[in-house]
Amino acid sequence: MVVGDVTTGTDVLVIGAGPAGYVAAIRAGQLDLDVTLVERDAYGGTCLNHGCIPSKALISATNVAHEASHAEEMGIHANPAIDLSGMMNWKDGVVDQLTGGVEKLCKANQVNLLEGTARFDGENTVRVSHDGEGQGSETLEFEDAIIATGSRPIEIPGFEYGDEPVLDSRQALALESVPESLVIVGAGYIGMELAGVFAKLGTDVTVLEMLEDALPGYDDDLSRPVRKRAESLGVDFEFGYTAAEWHDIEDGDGIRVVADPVAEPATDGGELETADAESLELDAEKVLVAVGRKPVSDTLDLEAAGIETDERGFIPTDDRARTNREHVFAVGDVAGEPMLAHKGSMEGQVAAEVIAGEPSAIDYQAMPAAVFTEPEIGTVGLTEDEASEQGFEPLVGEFPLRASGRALTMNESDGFVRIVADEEAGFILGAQIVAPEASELIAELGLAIELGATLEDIARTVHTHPTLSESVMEAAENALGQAIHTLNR
Amino acid sequence: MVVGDVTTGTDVLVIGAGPAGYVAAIRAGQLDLDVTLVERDAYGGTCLNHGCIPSKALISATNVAHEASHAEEMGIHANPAIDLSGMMNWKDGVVDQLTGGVEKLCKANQVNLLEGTARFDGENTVRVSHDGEGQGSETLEFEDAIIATGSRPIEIPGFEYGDEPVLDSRQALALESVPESLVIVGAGYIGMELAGVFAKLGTDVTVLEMLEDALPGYDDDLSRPVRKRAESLGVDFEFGYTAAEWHDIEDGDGIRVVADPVAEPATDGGELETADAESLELDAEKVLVAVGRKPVSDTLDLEAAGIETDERGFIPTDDRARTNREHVFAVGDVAGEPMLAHKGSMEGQVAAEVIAGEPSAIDYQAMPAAVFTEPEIGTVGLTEDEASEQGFEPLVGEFPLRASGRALTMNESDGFVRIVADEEAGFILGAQIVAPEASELIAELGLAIELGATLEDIARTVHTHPTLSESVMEAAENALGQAIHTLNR
Amino acid sequence: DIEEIATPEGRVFAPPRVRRIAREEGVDLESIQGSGPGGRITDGDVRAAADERSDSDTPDERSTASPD
Ligand SMILES: Cc1cc2nc3c(=O)[nH]c(=O)nc-3n(C[C@H](O)[C@H](O)[C@H](O)COP(=O)(O)OP(=O)(O)OC[C@H]3O[C@@H](n4cnc5c(N)ncnc54)[C@H](O)[C@@H]3O)c2cc1C
Ligand SMILES: Cc1cc2nc3c(=O)[nH]c(=O)nc-3n(C[C@H](O)[C@H](O)[C@H](O)COP(=O)(O)OP(=O)(O)OC[C@H]3O[C@@H](n4cnc5c(N)ncnc54)[C@H](O)[C@@H]3O)c2cc1C
Repeated sequence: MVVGDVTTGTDVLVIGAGPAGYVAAIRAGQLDLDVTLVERDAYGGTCLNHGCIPSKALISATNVAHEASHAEEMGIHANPAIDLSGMMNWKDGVVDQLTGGVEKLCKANQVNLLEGTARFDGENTVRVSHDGEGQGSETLEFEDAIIATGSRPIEIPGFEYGDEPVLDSRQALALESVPESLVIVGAGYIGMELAGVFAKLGTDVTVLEMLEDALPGYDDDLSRPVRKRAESLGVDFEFGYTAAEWHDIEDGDGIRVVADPVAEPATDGGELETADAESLELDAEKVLVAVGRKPVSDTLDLEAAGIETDERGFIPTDDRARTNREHVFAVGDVAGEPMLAHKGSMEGQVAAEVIAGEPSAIDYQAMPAAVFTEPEIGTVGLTEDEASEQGFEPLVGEFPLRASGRALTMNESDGFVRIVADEEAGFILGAQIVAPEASELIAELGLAIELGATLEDIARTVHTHPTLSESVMEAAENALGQAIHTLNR
Repeated sequence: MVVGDVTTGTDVLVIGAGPAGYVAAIRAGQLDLDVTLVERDAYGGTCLNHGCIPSKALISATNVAHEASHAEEMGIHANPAIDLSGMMNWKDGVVDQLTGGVEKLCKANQVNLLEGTARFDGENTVRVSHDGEGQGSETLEFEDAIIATGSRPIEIPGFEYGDEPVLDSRQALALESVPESLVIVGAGYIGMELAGVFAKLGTDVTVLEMLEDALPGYDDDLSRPVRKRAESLGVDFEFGYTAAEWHDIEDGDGIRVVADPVAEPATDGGELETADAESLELDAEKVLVAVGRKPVSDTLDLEAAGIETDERGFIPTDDRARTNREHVFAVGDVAGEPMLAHKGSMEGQVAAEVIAGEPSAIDYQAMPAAVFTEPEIGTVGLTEDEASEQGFEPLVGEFPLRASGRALTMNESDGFVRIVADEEAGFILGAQIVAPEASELIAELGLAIELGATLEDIARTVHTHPTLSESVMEAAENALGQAIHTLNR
Repeated sequence: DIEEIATPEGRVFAPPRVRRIAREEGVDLESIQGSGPGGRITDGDVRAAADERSDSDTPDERSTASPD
C-alpha cells in the first residue's frame, strides 16, 4: 500500500451513479446496508446528464414549436421563433433538478457518496482516484461490489469524437447554435430521435444508414410511419452507405462526408459483390455519429478481481445480476443488452436485494422499449415472428389509429396497436405500438404480460373514452374477432 | 293499426345510435342477430356529435396554440393566431369522419339502419316516425329491445336554452365567433373542460358554482391543480352562488347574469341561514349552462311496454342490463350513472350478448373516468375514504409529478399519482391521477384492478424510462415503502 | 399435427408476486399446472405445491404435527 494512503471500508460498493448504479445504492441503503457510491463524473450517469433526459427535453420543446407551426388545418397560425440558448438553458435546468434530486435521494437513504474513478485493486478492494491536482487516491475495501459503469458511444474509423465537427450524441445535445446542416451517421433510435429534433430546429438533416431502413432493429411496419414522418420534416435518408471519411471543404465552409456503398451478398446467393453504386459526398456543417454504444469495462482493471467479460466487453451475469465472482455484481449497460435505463434500474434493485439476502431475481417476462420519435414507438415482449419461433401459435390483433376518436381529435392518425397472443389460452405475449404516446400506452401491455393476462382480460376491462388506450382494448378484441371500431380479420 | 301503415319486424331493436346503442347494434350483428338501429338525429349520438369528440378536438387544438405561446421558458417565442372558423371546420371534419365510420361499421356488421324517432306502442312494438313533411311513420315489431336514448342537458329556471345568449354545451362547441366574455354555470367536468377551451381562445371566463370547489365530484387534492391552472389562465371562480336570472344590459351590449348566494346550514348546526353575502352581477356576452344531464326517457311512451323508470327518470336495470321487462334492456346514460360513453358501450355489448344467449354480465370491478382539463384527471376504483368505508384497511402510495423525469422534460410538473390498495394482500383497489395524460395512465390501473393485481405486481413490472407511467410504478413502490425517486412515508 | 401443442418450454404464466413466492418456497413453476384463467399460476397453486412437497419430504413431521 502506498504511503500516506487511506483505506476505508464499506459493505457494498457501487461503481457508477447512472440509473443502474444509483438505484442499486438507494435500494441498498433502504435495506440498511452500509453502501458507498463512487462516481467520477455526474450523478445520474449518461441517462440523466447526456441521454434520456436531455434528449426528451429537446424533443418535447421542439415538438411544441413544430406542432404550433403546422396546425393551420386546426385553425392555428403561428410562426414560432426558437432561441436555442434559451432552450438549452431550460434543458440544463431540468437536468440539474433531476441530478440534484438523485444526490438528495442517495443521502436521504444513507448512501455514502464518493467522487472519483474506481479501479479494482484486488478481490475486495478498489482504488479511487480523485480528479484534479493533488487530489490523490484512496483504497476502499468492500464485501460486495456492484459494477454499474455504463457505456460510451462507439467511434468509427476516421470520425474521432475529439475533432470539432464530429459530434457524439452528448455534444449534439449541448450545441450552442443550430447547425445549418447535419449528417447523422446511424438511423438507430438515438439517430432518429435527434434527426427529428434538428429537423424541427431548422437544420438540413441527412441520415446515413448502413442497412436498408430506419430503425433497423424494428419491423418494417413499425419503422415506416417514423421514417415517413421524418421525410415529411425534410430529413433525407441514404440507406446502404457507410461513412468512410470526412474532410474540410476546400474554399468553403463546412465539411464533406464521404460515404461508401455497402458491399452486399449478391441476390443470387453467389459471392460478395461490391455494390456498383458510387460513393456519396455529403456537405454539411457537422456530422453526428450515433452508431451504437459499448460497455465501459476496459478501464476498471477487472482482472485484479478476477471478473470476466465477453468478447464485446460486456460483463456476463446470472439471474441474480452476479458476475463470475460470487461477491461482485454487474448491472445496467455494462452487463449487456438491452442497453436501456429501466433495464439497468431493475437490475440494480435486484443486485442490492440479493446482497441483502432477499429472494429477488431478474425474472421479467418482457422488457419494454420506446423510441421517442414522431409518432412514438413502444414495444414489449414478442413479435408475431418471435412467438412462432418460440413455438407458440400466435394470434394477432390490430387496431389502426385512424379509427381512434382520440387520435383524430389530436390530429394524429398514423400508426397502430398490435397485440400478439398465444392462440390456445389467449395469453398476451407481446405488443408493438406506433402512435402518439406509444411510450405510455405500452405500460398496460407490459403489466398484462407480467400478470399472465389474456386477450379476454384486456377486452373486458373498461377503457376510458375517448383515449388512445381504447386502441389497446380494440386490438385485443380484434384478435378475438369482436372488435367494434374496426373490421375483424 | 293506422291504415296505410307498414309493419316490419326485427329480432333486436336498438333505439338510439350513441356509444351505447351503436355498440349494442354492432355486437348484435356480430352475433348474427337480426338487428335494427333507430336514430332520430345523428349516428354517434351526443358523444360523437356534441360531446366527447368535439370537446376533445377543441381542447387539443387550443392546447397546441396555448402551449406554444407559453413556452418562453423553453426558448420558444410564438404568438399564434386562432381562426375559429378554421378550427370549427377541422373539428366538424373529425366528427364527420367518425360518425361516417360508425355508419359504415354498422352496415358492415349487417345492422339495419332506420332514421326516425321511436316510441313504444305495445309490449313488442314501436312506432317510428320520420321527420319532415309527408314522411309518416311505421310500426316495427321486435322480440328484444335495447333502449339507448341517452341524456340531455338539464335546464335551470330562467335560463331556457332556446334563448340566444344562453348556451348548452352543444351550442358552445359550435360557436361561430369567440365570445369576449362568458359566464359558465357549473364547475363540473363539462364546465371545466370548456372553461379551459374558451380561456385559451381569449374569452374572459367566469365560472359560477353552487358548491365550494371546482369539480365538486372529486377530492380536493385532485381538483386543486385543475382549479389553479384554470385561474392562471385567467378564469374567475365564484363559488357558493347559483344563477338566478339574466337580462340584457340596458344601454349596452351583452347580458347581465344575476347570481344569488347559496343558503347554507349555519355552522353551529342551527337553522338554515340565508348567507348574508349579496347577489352578484356578472356581465358577459353569453352564458353557458352546464349543470348536469338527465335521461331521455320521457319521450318514449315507456308505459306502453310496461317499462319503469326511477324518480330521476333513469331506467333501472339488473346486471344483464335488463329492465323490469325481461325482453327490454336499457344501456348508457338512460340507464343511470355514471353517464360516460365507455360505461354505455360496455353495457351495450353486454345487452347484445345476453340477447344472443351468451353468459355476459355487467361485472366490472371498477369504472374509469377522466377529465380532460389541464392537467388531466384520471380515476378508477376506490379512493382511500371509500376503501375504508367498504371495510378495507387502505394502504396508499403516492408519487408527485415533480419527481418524474418525463414530466419535467414536458415542462409539466403539477400533479401526482395515487394508488389505493388493501393492506393485507396488497390488492389494488383504486387510483387517482392528476397529470398530463392521466386519461391514458389510468388504463394500466384499470387492468390491474380487473385482474386482481397487487402493489408488488405493479412495482415489479418494468416500466419504460423516461415515461409518466413510471410514476404508477413508483406510487406502488411508495405504498410498499420502497420507492426510489421519492421519500417513503 | 395430432400432437397437442404445449406451452413452449420455459414459459410460465404467473404474476410477479407468484414468481417471488415460488423462489421463496423453492418451487419450480414449470412443474405446476395453474388453476387460474388459461392455466395461469396463482399464489394458491404455488403454496399448495410447496405444502405437498414438504408433506412428502417429511412424513415424520406430518405424523407428529397432528397430535389428535
Ligand atoms: C442520447 C441518448 C438517449 C437515450 N435515451 C434513452 C431513453 O429514452 N430510454 C432509455 O431507457 N435509455 C436511453 N438511453 C440509454 C441510457 O442512457 C442508458 O441505458 C443508461 O444510461 C444506462 O445506465 P447505466 O447506469 O448502466 O450507465 P450510465 O448511465 O452510463 O452511468 C454510468 C456511470 O458510471 C460512471 N463511471 C464509469 N466508470 C467509472 C469508474 N471507473 N469509476 C467511477 N464512475 C464510473 C460514469 O461516469 C457514469 O456516470 C439513451 C442514451 C443516449 C446516449
Ligand atoms: C360536452 C360533453 C362532453 C363529454 N365528454 C365525455 C368524455 O370525454 N368521456 C365520456 O365518457 N363521456 C363524455 N360525455 C358524456 C357522453 O357524451 C355520454 O355519456 C354518452 O354520449 C352516452 O351515450 P348514450 O349512447 O347513452 O347516449 P347518447 O350519446 O346521448 O345517444 C343517444 C342517441 O339516442 C337518440 N335518440 C334519443 N331518443 C330517441 C328516440 N326516441 N328515437 C330514436 N333515437 C333517439 C339521440 O338522438 C342520440 O343520438 C360528454 C358529454 C358532453 C355533453
